[in-house]
Amino acid sequence: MGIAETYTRGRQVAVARPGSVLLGLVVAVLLFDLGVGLATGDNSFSGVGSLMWDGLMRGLVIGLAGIGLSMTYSILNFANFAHGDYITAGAFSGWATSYLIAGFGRADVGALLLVGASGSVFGGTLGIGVTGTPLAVVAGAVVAGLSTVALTLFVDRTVFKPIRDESGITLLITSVGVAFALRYIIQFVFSSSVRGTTDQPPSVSLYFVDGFVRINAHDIALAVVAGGLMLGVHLLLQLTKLGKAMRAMADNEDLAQITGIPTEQVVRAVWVIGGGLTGVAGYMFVLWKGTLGFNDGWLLLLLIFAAVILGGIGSIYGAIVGGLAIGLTASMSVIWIPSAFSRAAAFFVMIVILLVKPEGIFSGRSTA
Amino acid sequence: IGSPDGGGGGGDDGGEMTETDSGGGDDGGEMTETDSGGGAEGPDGLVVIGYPESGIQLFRDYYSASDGNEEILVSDGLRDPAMPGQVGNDMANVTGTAPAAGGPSQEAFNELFQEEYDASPGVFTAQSYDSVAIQLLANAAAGENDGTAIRDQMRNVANPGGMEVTPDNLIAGIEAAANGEDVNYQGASSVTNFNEAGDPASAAYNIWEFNADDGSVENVEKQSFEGANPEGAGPSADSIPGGTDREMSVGILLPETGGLASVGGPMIQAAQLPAMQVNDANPAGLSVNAQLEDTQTSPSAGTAAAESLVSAGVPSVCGSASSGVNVPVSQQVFIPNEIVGCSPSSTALSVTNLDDNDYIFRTAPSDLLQGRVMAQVMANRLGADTVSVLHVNNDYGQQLAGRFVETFEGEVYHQVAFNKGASSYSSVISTALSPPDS
Amino acid sequence: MSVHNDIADRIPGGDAGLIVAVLLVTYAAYVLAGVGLGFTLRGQLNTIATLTFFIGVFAMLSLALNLHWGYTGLFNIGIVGFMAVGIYVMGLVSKPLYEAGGAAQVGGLGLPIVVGMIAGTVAAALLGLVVALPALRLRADYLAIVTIAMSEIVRFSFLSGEFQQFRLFGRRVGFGGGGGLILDYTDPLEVFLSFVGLWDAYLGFVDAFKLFIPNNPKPIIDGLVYGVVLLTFVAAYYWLLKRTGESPFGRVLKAIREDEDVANSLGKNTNRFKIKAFMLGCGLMGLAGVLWFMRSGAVTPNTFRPRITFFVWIALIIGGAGSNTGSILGGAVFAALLYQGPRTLKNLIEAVLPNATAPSGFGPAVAPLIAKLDPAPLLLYTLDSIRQLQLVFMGLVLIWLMHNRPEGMLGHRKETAAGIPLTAQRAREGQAATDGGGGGDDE
Amino acid sequence: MSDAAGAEDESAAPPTAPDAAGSDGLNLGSGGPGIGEEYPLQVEGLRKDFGGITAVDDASFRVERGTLTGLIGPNGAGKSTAFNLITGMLEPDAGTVTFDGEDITGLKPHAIANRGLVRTFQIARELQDMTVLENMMLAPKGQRGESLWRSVVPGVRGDVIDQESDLLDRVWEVLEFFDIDHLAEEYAGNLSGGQRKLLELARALLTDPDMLLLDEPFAGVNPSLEKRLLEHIHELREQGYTFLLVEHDMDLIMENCERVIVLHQGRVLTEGTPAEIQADEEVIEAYLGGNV
Amino acid sequence: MSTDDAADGGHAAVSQETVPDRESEALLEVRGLDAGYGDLQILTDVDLDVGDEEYVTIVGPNGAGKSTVMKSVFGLTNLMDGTVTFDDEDITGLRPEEIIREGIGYVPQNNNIFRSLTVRENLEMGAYILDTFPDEALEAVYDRFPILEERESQKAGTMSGGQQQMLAMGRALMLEPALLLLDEPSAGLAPDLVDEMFDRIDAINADGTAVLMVEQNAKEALRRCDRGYVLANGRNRYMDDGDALLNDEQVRQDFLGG
Ligand SMILES: Nc1ncnc2c1ncn2[C@@H]1O[C@H](COP(=O)(O)OP(=O)(O)OP(=O)(O)O)[C@@H](O)[C@H]1O
Ligand SMILES: Nc1ncnc2c1ncn2[C@@H]1O[C@H](COP(=O)(O)OP(=O)(O)OP(=O)(O)O)[C@@H](O)[C@H]1O
Ligand SMILES: [Mg+2]
Ligand SMILES: [Mg+2]
Repeated sequence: MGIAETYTRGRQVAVARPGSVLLGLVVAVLLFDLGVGLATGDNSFSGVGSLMWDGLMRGLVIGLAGIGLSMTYSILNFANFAHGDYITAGAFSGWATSYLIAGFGRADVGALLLVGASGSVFGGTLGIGVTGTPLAVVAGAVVAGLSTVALTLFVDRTVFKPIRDESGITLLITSVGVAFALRYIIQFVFSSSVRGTTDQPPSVSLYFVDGFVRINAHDIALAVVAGGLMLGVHLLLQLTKLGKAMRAMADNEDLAQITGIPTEQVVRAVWVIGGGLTGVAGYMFVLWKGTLGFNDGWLLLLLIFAAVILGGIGSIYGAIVGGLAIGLTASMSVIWIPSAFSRAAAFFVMIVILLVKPEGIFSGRSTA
Repeated sequence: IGSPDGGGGGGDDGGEMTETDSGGGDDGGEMTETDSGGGAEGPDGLVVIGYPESGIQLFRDYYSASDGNEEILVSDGLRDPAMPGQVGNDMANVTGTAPAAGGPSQEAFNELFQEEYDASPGVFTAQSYDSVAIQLLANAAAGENDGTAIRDQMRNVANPGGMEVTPDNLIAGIEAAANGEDVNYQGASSVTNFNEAGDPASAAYNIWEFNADDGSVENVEKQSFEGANPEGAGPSADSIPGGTDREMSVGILLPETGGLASVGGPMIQAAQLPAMQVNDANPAGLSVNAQLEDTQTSPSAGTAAAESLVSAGVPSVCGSASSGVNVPVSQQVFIPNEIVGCSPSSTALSVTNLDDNDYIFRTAPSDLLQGRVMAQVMANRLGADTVSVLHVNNDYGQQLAGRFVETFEGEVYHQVAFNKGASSYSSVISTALSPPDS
Repeated sequence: MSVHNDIADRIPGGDAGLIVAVLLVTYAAYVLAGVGLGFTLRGQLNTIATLTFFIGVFAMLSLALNLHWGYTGLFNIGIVGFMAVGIYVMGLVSKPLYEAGGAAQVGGLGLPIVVGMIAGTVAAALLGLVVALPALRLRADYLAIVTIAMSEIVRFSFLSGEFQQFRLFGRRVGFGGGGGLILDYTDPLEVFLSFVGLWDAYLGFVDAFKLFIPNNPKPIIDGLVYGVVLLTFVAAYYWLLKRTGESPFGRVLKAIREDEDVANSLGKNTNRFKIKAFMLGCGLMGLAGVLWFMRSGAVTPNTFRPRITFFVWIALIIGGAGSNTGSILGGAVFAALLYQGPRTLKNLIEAVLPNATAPSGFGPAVAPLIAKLDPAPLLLYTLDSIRQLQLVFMGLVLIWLMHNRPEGMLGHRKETAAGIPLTAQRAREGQAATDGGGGGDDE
Repeated sequence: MSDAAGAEDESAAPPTAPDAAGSDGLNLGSGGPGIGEEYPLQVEGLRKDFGGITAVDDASFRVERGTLTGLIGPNGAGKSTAFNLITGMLEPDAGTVTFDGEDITGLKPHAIANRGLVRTFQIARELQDMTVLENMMLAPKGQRGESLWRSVVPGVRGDVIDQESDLLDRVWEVLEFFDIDHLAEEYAGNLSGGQRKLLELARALLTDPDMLLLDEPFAGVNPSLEKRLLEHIHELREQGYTFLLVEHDMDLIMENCERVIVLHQGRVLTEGTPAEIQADEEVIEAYLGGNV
Repeated sequence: MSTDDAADGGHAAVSQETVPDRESEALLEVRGLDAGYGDLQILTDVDLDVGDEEYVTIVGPNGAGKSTVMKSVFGLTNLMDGTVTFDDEDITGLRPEEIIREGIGYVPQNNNIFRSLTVRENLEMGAYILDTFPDEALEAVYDRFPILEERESQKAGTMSGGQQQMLAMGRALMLEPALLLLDEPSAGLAPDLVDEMFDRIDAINADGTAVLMVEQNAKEALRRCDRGYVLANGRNRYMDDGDALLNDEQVRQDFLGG
């Protein structure tokens, strides 16, 4: 995972791979176009700045949620399609907690626990937000993390563990089953309606060249939490044997067993870390965007896959960088193409990267 | 309203504005151009055509990108009192239009609804009630559960001539129809006279605002339109066979889940009311078997649901709600199976144009008019000269936005379609708030 | 060392028999349910037509998927994208020319339906080529993600205003954007039957049916006949894919699934094989899309969400990847049990139960359970939500299958990839012909 | 016929003697490889770098037709890498590979295999979920049924079937010879390490190659079987096939190879008859460790 | 001790009866082992002993089940019947990480390195279960296989076949186990290294580590070992001192290529 190593490798790739060069060229043309736009006033700096900020925030969510996916992808060797619904589950559990704390005594407990299903309570009315109800938010984030850990461990024990030795594709298909079941159970309980969850957060407008970029309290909260957790995971994996054990397992699980690595324990650790991050990511995602629906995680999932693949499966830094890249692509693509294609653009970038450099930017340990 | 063959331009002379009060400029003024997501000048106003499900996210993204200086005009689809609570903003800069329940017996319906469900009726509930009521009357008049027979009685029972029937005396009306008498249903939503295309011959629109304090929607003004042929027109059977002591079937095909779930719930309640009334009273030995199916606001689920209504043998259906579902369901299920479809809320122009063999009716007015109302409200009431239009990317959004742009006299900077169910609309908002492309 | 004798054990016609039996049981169950629901003959026939329709489309799709996954190991989860391309291109080609004032906002090229079907199939195959050329180098799970992303890109493209309307060969055509595409050509069934000169006879037949169904029997008969048409297509798919699989071509595909390098080092141009197989499968998916939506009056892009792709996967897995008969069986079982079943079940239960209204949400549904141990509202709510729970159920079925029967109902019957049966018996004969020697014991 | 292999009977026909009729050149050993260059395989200045490591470094050698040539060298000398370069699995950084007088450098693996230069893998790679029979049937070249339309279109398919039957007979013969016929219907994934090696070799032979590159084919193979395999290889060699064999068993190399090429640190250290090699000081130093 | 292999055929030139009872001193004891993969039984009633500091070799034809025996000791197969005892402790059915803690090291036949980890990381993994990293053990491994030190930071998967074999061995030695299971350690090695490998194994054995080895290089292996087993068709066939087996005509004919 060394940065320096990555750098030199990157340089070699540029020489060896004409595809990357072409890609670079395309990027250069786009940037040139943006530059011209800025110069002629077709694009405003502050407008571009706002999009960039939006993309960064989105990227942090994707990156944070992507770490868990990346870890399970490389270690358990399957693309977990239930990951998106773990995000949703985390978000619902966390927000039920936040509603309960912020609205206790002010509304029916049942309605609060169901996160205001069918418009019975509104987060806005309860004034939920980092500044308004800091306790509710912190508690919500913590519960989101913990309950997602519990959920992932439960699903692992009941669903994935019995078929641990099967091929990655078997597990992938199984995870689709988990995704379906989970998503529609959530819908069954919490209803399919989209609800607004927060009060409008206070914001500041920062002057940027020719206008303002608005940054609100929830942006800041997201940045702090995501940054903190990413750093935490980094330290955890650097300072303990766990990180290396994970890589060894990702490489050759049978041998890892023979070597004495307690594989089941490592798997559990992976779910704990990955699940925790995922749950918190789900919570923060909802805090940041302000709405919650049973489909949120699933909609995010493909972007997360894009990010993880972009960054290189198994690489924590890859997930983060990939997340930022995908977030920025999704947000900033409107500068060049119709907004209807912004999601498509993110997928497109992923496909291009897969073709140019299938092992991802960070050349994570692919587990083919 | 607007003859169907008029295509795009027929609307202007199709209706006549009977009441105009577009003076309310008290909250319209002050166009301070600030930082809304860009340095250069964006539009004065925004038009948003969509549904609450995605509207919540859209408005959240809007309020985090802008100070709320734009005048925003929304369509009927977004008339959900929960919006300010869901958005976390009082949405004071939002004004809306919606087909009004402007019918003669509106009050009667409101009371009925209030009494049964202990809630005030929402948007399109009156139309839903009317739809089912007319179908039951037509069924009673036809004397059999047969789509074609019912089709031929639809105008007989809805258009002028005969005994006036309202929600209050629906029972009497059904009895009369069953006895072969001509009746004239005077609806809760409008006088419910059908024109040649099966659309309402007249329409009314409410202009409304959110009241964030008590979580309601306030109607601030009503505008009524009459079509070229307010009495209605079109073919109908010459005789009314009638018939007693039988069970009438009717289908209700509305969204319980999906994008329109929040609107669909009350509509379903309203649609079930006439059936309850009849079953309670059993006029002329008639009872009603009302079959409910959920469209899930999705064309494929809607078609499947409609098929199961066909299997169950219903001759007529109240539905479906949104044009995106109504058009395929009509084409694929109603028309070939010769079932009468009467939508309470599908307003798209394309419904008018369906090659429907006269099986497709609706109690909601075509968007031909709403677009024009919106253009007028935007220009006169809200005083915006430059706007961007955001519309949900489906039949309804496309056509209503198209109508608006056609009739709006100011400048339209951007017309942006957004997809339902996306997790972020910030790029859409950013496009809409940006200055026009040079 | 036990040898799997499945292949040897195989009784000719056994699988076909199984399929017929499953179909019969299914139809019988539906007819019974119809009786329970008090359906008229019309209702019964309509149910059968609908059921046949879904059995047909899912069987076709899972057969096509079996070529990709079961044979070649190509993990395609972009099925719905190829279906969408199929029907959209077909619409573009076969819709009548634009006329102002009609319900349709855009026209088509006005070419015959058959041309449109072929065009749709070819377009899907070509999209397959576009995806395949670069993406087939990728690992199975990467290919999965590329294909699902591709299917979403396809959906976004059909949704976008850019392709809502454009000019092609001087005609005003388009894909209609989010509003969808109205398929306002003559009913394909009529075209087919006219083509084979049976249209008038058919109309006469329909008239004769008035004896049983007094009112308008045509849509019902149409549905039934179309169901038969679909089943014919299923048979054609089966025939085509069986031949493809049981041949040296299929053998190379299988080898690619196992280890591409090996196939390569044995002189097989694996990329060519992969591309051919992928395109063939994609074309068949496109055609299945055409057949599914051709008579639906209109299509909207949002119909083509990844969900349908997963439905097809579930169907294939139920039947057993790698087996063509299994694919058909899986399609049928999925359509009957998981896809159409819950709705019928719900209607059946509602017909039996008194007219109780279900609570509007989970909250009101569990409150009585907690407060006064009254489970009725929750049960009613559960029943009412059967369409969401249907998907939960599908998910659980998938998990159960992967745990307990990953090879599906018939997947263990690995179909031998050869034009002739490869069995020991065959060998003994062959050997006798060559030298009559005994078993080769060493030294 | 399989018994013949065990006996030291030189005159015994090869187990896959050409069928007189309808063989279409598919038969293993049908007429033997064409007569062409005296040295079918020629490698000039071959070079491959992996990051800092030069695995093959300006290696040049050639292999004479109809010989069993040994390629030996310490672990890491670059033998497998050379095989990968020759067979197109890797692209060389420099140098050319000539086969039968044609430059095949940089061709795709399948193209090279189709020209009759076929390899086996050091670590056996069987097609796990296919039966041994299917594995074998895959190998022969020029199968008509490999074209999609021939397999599908009625009428043409008869041809395909006929060819398949012929192939199957040949496959059985080879299987019996390798003594894995009892495993014919077993999935290849269930074979033991040694059985897999056998399958791999058998499969390569069925491609009717002119020249075979064998990467340690006997590692893990039981000695009795090894002996028989060698006999078979000699028979084929006498028919004109050419073999290049990587092997660490020096006794085996010395007893069976006409010529030996010694690779050391990516370079050709020396080349010659086994006797010459055995006497070469450098080789002893670099490879044999003095215990010849 | 319990099986009577004489049953299968008259060529039981060497029978187990000739071997002294070593039950008391056996470090590893396998008794009546039935094992296989899934439902497929490979081993039938296999008995096997490795005494303290003893050097034992298993030979036999391909597919005889030699590797399966190794895997079974390590709990990686489906154990259907029988017991495995190590150091007087029943380890039947324990998980691999528990068995390795007991002091058994294992170098499998295939896939025996972490290909994507560096050489050094591979070695570190060998010592994963220890709380403190055994620097001396690493030194010792580096001493034995200097190429590993040279290539410390190379990705293991890019090493040559023989180098990988050394690495695998080195990894297993990191824990200085009491018993080392080696599955064909000389496969793929150059002759000098084969000898060296056998010398190393001798040395390891001389240092007090018991060795159980599967070898196809049967002659060399039997020459060096204390005792040998011949396995065929998943059953014990012969067992005797290495040299005795080597000199047995029947064994030579059937299993050692004459
Ligand atoms: N992909 C690669 N990346 C980096 N180094 C490599 C790669 N492949 C091989 N090498 C190195 O190249 C050298 C030659 O390896 P090769 O596998 O050709 O050896 P070999 O002669 O076959 O040895 P053995 O007899 O042990 O199989 C080795 O030092 C090896 O580490
Ligand atoms: N994972 C597996 N699943 C099913 N069968 C297996 C598996 N591994 C091995 N076998 C079978 O078990 C038998 C014994 O295999 P094993 O690997 O133990 O043989 P071996 O004696 O080590 O042979 P070799 O010397 O060739 O390595 C073989 O017949 C083989 O086909
Ligand atoms: Mg090698
Ligand atoms: Mg073995």
